[in-house]
Amino acid sequence: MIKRLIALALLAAVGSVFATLLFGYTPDAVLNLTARYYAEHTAADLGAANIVTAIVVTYRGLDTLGEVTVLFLAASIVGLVLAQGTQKKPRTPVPVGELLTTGARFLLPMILLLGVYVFVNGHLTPGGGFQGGAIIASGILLLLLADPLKHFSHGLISAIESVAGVIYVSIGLAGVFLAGGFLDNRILPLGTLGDLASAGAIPLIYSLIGLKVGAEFASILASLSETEEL
Amino acid sequence: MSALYIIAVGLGSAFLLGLLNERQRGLAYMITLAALTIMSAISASWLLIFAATGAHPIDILTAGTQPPFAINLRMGLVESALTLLINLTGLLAAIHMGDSLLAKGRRAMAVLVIAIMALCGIVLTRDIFNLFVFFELIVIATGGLVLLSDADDNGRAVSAGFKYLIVSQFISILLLIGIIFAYHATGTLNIDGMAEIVGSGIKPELATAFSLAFFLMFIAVVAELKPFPANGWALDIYESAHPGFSAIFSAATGSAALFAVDKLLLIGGADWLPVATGIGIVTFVGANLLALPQTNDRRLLGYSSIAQTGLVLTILGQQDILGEHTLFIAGGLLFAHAVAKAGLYWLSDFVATRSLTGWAALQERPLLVFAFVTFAAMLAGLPPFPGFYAKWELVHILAAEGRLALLALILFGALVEAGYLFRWFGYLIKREPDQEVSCNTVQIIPVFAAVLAGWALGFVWGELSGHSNLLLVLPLLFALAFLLLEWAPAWFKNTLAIGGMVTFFLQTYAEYDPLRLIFAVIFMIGGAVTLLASYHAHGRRIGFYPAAMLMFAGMILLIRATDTFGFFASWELLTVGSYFLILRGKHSEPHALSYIIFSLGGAFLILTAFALAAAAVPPAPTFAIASLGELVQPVAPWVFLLLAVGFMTKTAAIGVHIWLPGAHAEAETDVSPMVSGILLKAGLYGLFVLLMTMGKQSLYGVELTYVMLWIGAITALLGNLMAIFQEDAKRLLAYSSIGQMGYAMFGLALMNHLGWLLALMFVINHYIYKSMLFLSVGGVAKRTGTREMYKMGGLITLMPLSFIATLIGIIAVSGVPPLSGFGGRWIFYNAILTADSRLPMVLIFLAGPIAFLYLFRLIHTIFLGQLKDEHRRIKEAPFWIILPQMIYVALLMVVAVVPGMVLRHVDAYISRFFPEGALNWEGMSITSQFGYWNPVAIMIIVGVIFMLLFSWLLFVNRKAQKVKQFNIVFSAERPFRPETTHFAWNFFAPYRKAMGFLVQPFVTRFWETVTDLLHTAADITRRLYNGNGQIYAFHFLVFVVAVFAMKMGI
Amino acid sequence: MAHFAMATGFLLILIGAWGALTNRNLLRMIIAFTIADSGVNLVIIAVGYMHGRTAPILDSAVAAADAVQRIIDPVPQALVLTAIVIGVGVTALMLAYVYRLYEKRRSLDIGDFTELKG
Amino acid sequence: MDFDWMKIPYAFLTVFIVVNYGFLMTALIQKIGARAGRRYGIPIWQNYVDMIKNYGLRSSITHGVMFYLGPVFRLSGGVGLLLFVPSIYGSEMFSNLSFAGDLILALYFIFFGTLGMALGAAESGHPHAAIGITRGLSQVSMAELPFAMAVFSVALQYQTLSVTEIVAAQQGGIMSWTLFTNPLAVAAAMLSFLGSMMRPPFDVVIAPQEIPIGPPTEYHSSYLALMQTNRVIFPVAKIVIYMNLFFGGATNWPELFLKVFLLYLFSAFVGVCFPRFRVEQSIRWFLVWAVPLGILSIVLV
Repeated sequence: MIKRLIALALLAAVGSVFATLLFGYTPDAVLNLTARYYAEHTAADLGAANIVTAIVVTYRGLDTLGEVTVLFLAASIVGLVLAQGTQKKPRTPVPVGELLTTGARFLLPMILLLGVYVFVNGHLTPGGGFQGGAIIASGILLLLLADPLKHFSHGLISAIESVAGVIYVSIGLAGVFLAGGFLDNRILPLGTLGDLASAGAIPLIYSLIGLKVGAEFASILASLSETEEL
Repeated sequence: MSALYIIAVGLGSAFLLGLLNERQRGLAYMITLAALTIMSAISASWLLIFAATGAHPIDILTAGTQPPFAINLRMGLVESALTLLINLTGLLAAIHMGDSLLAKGRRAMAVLVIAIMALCGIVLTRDIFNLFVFFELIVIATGGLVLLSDADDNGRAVSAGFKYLIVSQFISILLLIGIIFAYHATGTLNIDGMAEIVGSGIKPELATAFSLAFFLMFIAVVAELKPFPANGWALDIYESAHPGFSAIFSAATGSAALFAVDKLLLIGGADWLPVATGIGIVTFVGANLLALPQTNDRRLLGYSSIAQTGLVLTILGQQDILGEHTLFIAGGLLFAHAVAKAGLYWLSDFVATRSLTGWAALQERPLLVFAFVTFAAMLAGLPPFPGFYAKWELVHILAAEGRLALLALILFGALVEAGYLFRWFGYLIKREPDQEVSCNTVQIIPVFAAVLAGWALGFVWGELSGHSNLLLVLPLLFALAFLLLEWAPAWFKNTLAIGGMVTFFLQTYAEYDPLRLIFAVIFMIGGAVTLLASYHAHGRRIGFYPAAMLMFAGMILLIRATDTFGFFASWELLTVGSYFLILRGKHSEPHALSYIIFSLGGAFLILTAFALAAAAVPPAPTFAIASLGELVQPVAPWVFLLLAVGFMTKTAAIGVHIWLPGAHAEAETDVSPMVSGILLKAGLYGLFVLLMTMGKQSLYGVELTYVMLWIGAITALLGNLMAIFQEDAKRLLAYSSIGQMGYAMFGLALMNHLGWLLALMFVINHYIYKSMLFLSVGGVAKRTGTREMYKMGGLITLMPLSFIATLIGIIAVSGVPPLSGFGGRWIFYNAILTADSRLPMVLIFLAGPIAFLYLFRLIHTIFLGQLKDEHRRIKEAPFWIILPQMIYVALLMVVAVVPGMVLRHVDAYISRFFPEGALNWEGMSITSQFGYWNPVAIMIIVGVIFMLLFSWLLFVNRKAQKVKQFNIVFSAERPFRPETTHFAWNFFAPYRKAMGFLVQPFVTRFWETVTDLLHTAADITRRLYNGNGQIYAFHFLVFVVAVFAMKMGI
Repeated sequence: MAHFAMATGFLLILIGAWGALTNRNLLRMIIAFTIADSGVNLVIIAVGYMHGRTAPILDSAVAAADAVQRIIDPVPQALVLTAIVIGVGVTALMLAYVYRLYEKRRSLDIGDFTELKG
Repeated sequence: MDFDWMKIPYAFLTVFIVVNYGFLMTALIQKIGARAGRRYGIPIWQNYVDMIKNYGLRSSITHGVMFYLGPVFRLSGGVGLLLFVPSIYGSEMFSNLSFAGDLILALYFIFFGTLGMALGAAESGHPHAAIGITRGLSQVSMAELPFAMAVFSVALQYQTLSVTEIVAAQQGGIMSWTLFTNPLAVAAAMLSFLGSMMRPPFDVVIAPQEIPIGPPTEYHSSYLALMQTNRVIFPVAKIVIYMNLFFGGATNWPELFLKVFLLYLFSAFVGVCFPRFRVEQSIRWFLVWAVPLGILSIVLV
């Protein structure tokens, strides 16, 4: 009880800070310095129609690289930890039902396709590598639900993940040699704004991210699924 | 190579590792090492460039766009040094954890590489959100490494890691909220951009929001430093994780997080510096206090890490006054901490049990002991390591700016830290090893890399310090050279040591004025004579010579020092050297500890005094000791007071004397004369210098020399009084030293010509007779195997030479004519005749006869009375222990007959300070304005009477035979057991009945109470850390709210 | 609108924090954290929102030339993406921890993992 | 070195006079003490008899070197003390060997014999000797304190440490004696005097009953003879110092004899009137009564 009271008091204090922030907050009327720059220069400099993507992949590409690394780390650790646990014993599969099995068989290609679409078009439309990767992973999840005994090749997943990572870093480095700096997308021609093959290396990077994220999520899901139920 | 490659190489190799087959672990490990090596090489190359050219930091752009629109990195001197530290720690940790990594496989290696990369990222990035990303990488990597490194496989590390993650979640929530609102307020995420906007004035309507946002960011990043008391989770990790990783967590993560805090302070500006200071100092003191009761080595190191981080945070908070010195100070402390802590964690892997006492296993490996010593000295800020120079600068600047409370807290914390470190070292050296050291060659590499780095850093900081580089000073180098000679036999090293000291004396004696010359002779020639006794030791005697020579080097440098820096550095050197020497005694562990704590406490007072003095005089790179005399009110008396107390801890004045008896008594046979006969004089030298430069000072109307007079008198009385009740012969001599030092202090404090001459007389005499007595008693103890006097008795016929030395010694100490002690007494009476204050003299009068009591006890219970059965076959003490005693006997005779040989020069020298009252040395007689004294005549008269009677008695009793031991009768019985016949135990029972109330151990109890209080306070506070991760989250929030309340409340 | 989203976000954070501070079950704590993370993300997005503007994507609706007047601040959106992904990573890691803790102790009570203390 | 060799025979003369005087005086005092106790007492020449007998005896045993040296130290101390202080003021002949040192020398030389005696007795291995020594040293250390303070007070008063000058300053009538110019110091010194004369109530050190005879238990024959000689020289030498410091010194031998006798009588007088103290009692007694007087004398002078 005392613990709850203290928690309440503490959260009240934190909440008061939040409240001050909330009530003191007035939305900007015009774009601030940074946002303004992006609005004005993205199209011309990077050739990306989706400004958020330009920021994510290029301007703040280092963040994104870190982000990808976070997932990579998480996947590695989860894989390592769960791999150390006892392997799943063969057991009689729970019947999953016709609807799910059929639905999965039917939907999986479409989900994968959607995922690819989302990350390939990341520089043009809402979405991108992370979203696409997540979509692909959701397909994998569906597959796992439909067939819990399904075994994924960890080697393959890991290879996709790593190759994508290494290429990502290499493209980033190529920016140092061929363009203005690390992760500069202008190592490839910018093309026309709005085209699929535009915005330099952004689509390429975002695709790699999509593959990598998809592989990582898949790897986490597969690891979790393969774990013995405790 | 651009600094970006550090990140690229780290990430690239991590991804590459994923490509490998799970079975290619060897290859994976090679890639890991290669990546870390390349990363280190890049940092190192930049460090060289910046250090050599002093170039400005270089901004590295990403995305080909200028900041603040894209993330940029910055590589400068600090960044290159920090990344080098991080990368090297990572590399060495990878080497250290080799087995473990190979067992876990490539993914674990990838996690390690990414962790190191992310730490570099934290250092390099100039973008606040990017900082967050790197922090999260660290969180996950840390979590992962902890999870993987569950050393004992009992799940403790796992639960620790989970607690860490819980708190990290709270931290990242606050950090993100802070970042987004800071972005909203400033329109940028770039750290420099934000700082610029804040500097040029933020819009008023956004000011509140910004300051709240900044608070959230700041507190979140500070929380990464594991501030006290919101750090339970970190301690659990330190305790349970693989030590290879804990090294990274302590050395690298801590350093990176500190740099992140520094970046935030750049944004926050001067307003936030006090907050950083406050958090830092509370952490430093609190964590050090809590480290006191720890018994788990890794947890203790964890507390120490947190404390050191807190100290650096304090320094970052003092940037406003430290200015350009911040780098030097913070860097010195940080690097010393990082290198030492990493080294200690790696060392801890060689010890099987997790108790501090388990480290005794290292005893068998001198090299590992040396490594431990290096690390402990670095942490404690002892010369010649960087922490020492940093501490010196820091204290000076704090004193100059008048931040004395902070200064006191820092020094207090440092003392506590030194306390537990040296206690630990005592365990290591003295406890019985109960297990083997388990280490392979590869695992030793990182430890010794850290040792090398420590010494190299010491050299670099010495070069940068603007003072003389201690690692280039000849006597110190000579002492350190003995480390390399440890393989040689003891006799060889002994010869070298004696030769070195004598040669150095011959080379330099012309440089000293008469006063210093006396000390120089005692330190160098006296040291050489005492070292003769060391020839008795066989084997290699590992550890003795570096320690002894360190002490002698310190003393030599002390008299050669002209500025306060040199003086203080040599003071610390001699303290440390003597500590190691004292610790060598069989049962000296607790005494050596109290010695080092009192000495360091005293040293801190001296340091503070020097800093206050330097602050009061126009700034100069060095502060000459002679300038102490230029100080005026109100600072002068305080400087005087601090210095006097500091020096008095070394001379063991009453109140701070409790370390001496044990330390001197438990030391080895040839060490006791060194630390008693020679080392104590360093304290007297300090007092001499102090009084010569500063003269009389009064504080609140109280004349300080007058207080000193009282202290000297009380010390003389109580020291002597305590000596008579000792059963242990060496303790008796040790207490006697306390009394003798009291006399000398009393003489100095008289502040007249003869008083000083008296003190000098005591310096010389005490050196000779106390060295002699300690050697003699030590030789006896060596042969009989005990120091309890009542267990001895009747040794006169078996050990005649030792007896003669003791006899001459006690006659000299007691001041009975015709030996040299009388000269001291005569000068003493003449001196007090001119003194103004008379009351303290009463105590001195009382002290005089009491000396007889303990001296008689010494000679009676050891050499006279009844010989014990078990001692009947005892031989005389070894030749090499007897030889110096005989030299001392000769010296005593010379000094007794021609005291003027030495003293007249000093007398003339003292006339510079006190022209009044000089002695007249004409002819054979020594004349003062009150009386006269003719040593030669006394010697002849006493000698003639004595010889006349003696030869008559010899003549008439020429047929007398020596009778058997029990040929005595009392109470109508013939005794048959020496034990019941030898009257020795509780020798002065009536005296104890009458005067015992004066020697109740009040002072000991006082200090025991102090330490007990510290321990109790720490134990109560410890209960905060109840191990529950959720409670730790509470701690964190309480911490946040408390800091908020304080910051916003002010 | 922005205030509403932001208030919701803060509320979610506090709810999540309350959950994390009062629930002793590890899984519940993790869920509480995901709630709090969502709240954080909501706050971030809310800060970028500007009334009457559109998404920062240049297409037929928004020309590159007048983008400055038409679009909302794209930066928080980019940030939130990163924040979300990191949240996922941390959650996955915590789940792995819970798995391992349960494996060792057969318990999900945070109070059962207090052997390290003092 | 120009040394007046005649000083040596003169010094022997002093010793000779003092020894004879001491023999007679101690016997007389002993007789007075015996009469006070309603006993007959010893004949006045008893000391001569004892002395001749003891000097005539030959011993064939010794307990070792220090046992041997004990009496030598003892007597050297007594004789030295006598000779380092001028006996007769104004007499070149009986200024003895006081050129070697001043008051401080005498003060510290008192301990020379004590130390040697203690060493010698201890060498005998007899526990009673050791017990006697510890008691003696304990008591002396405290008993000497008021004396030391009185001496210091006197030195301060006259601003010199030279015995001759102190005596010189007291010339010119009885009222210029330190006894009247500095009564506190004299009082302190006289109390201390009681303690150092080995008479009741402070004689537990050589307590004749409980412990055979204290430290000298094992001494006999010629050893004892030397010590007995000292038993008569030492008190006189000590009283001479007292006389010089506090009672105007002596300008001729009869005056010296008289003053010494009266001073000695004082301690004997107290001795027959008071019972014996235990050591810790006497230490406390000196601490409570004599030391404060000494302190006062220093402060007030």
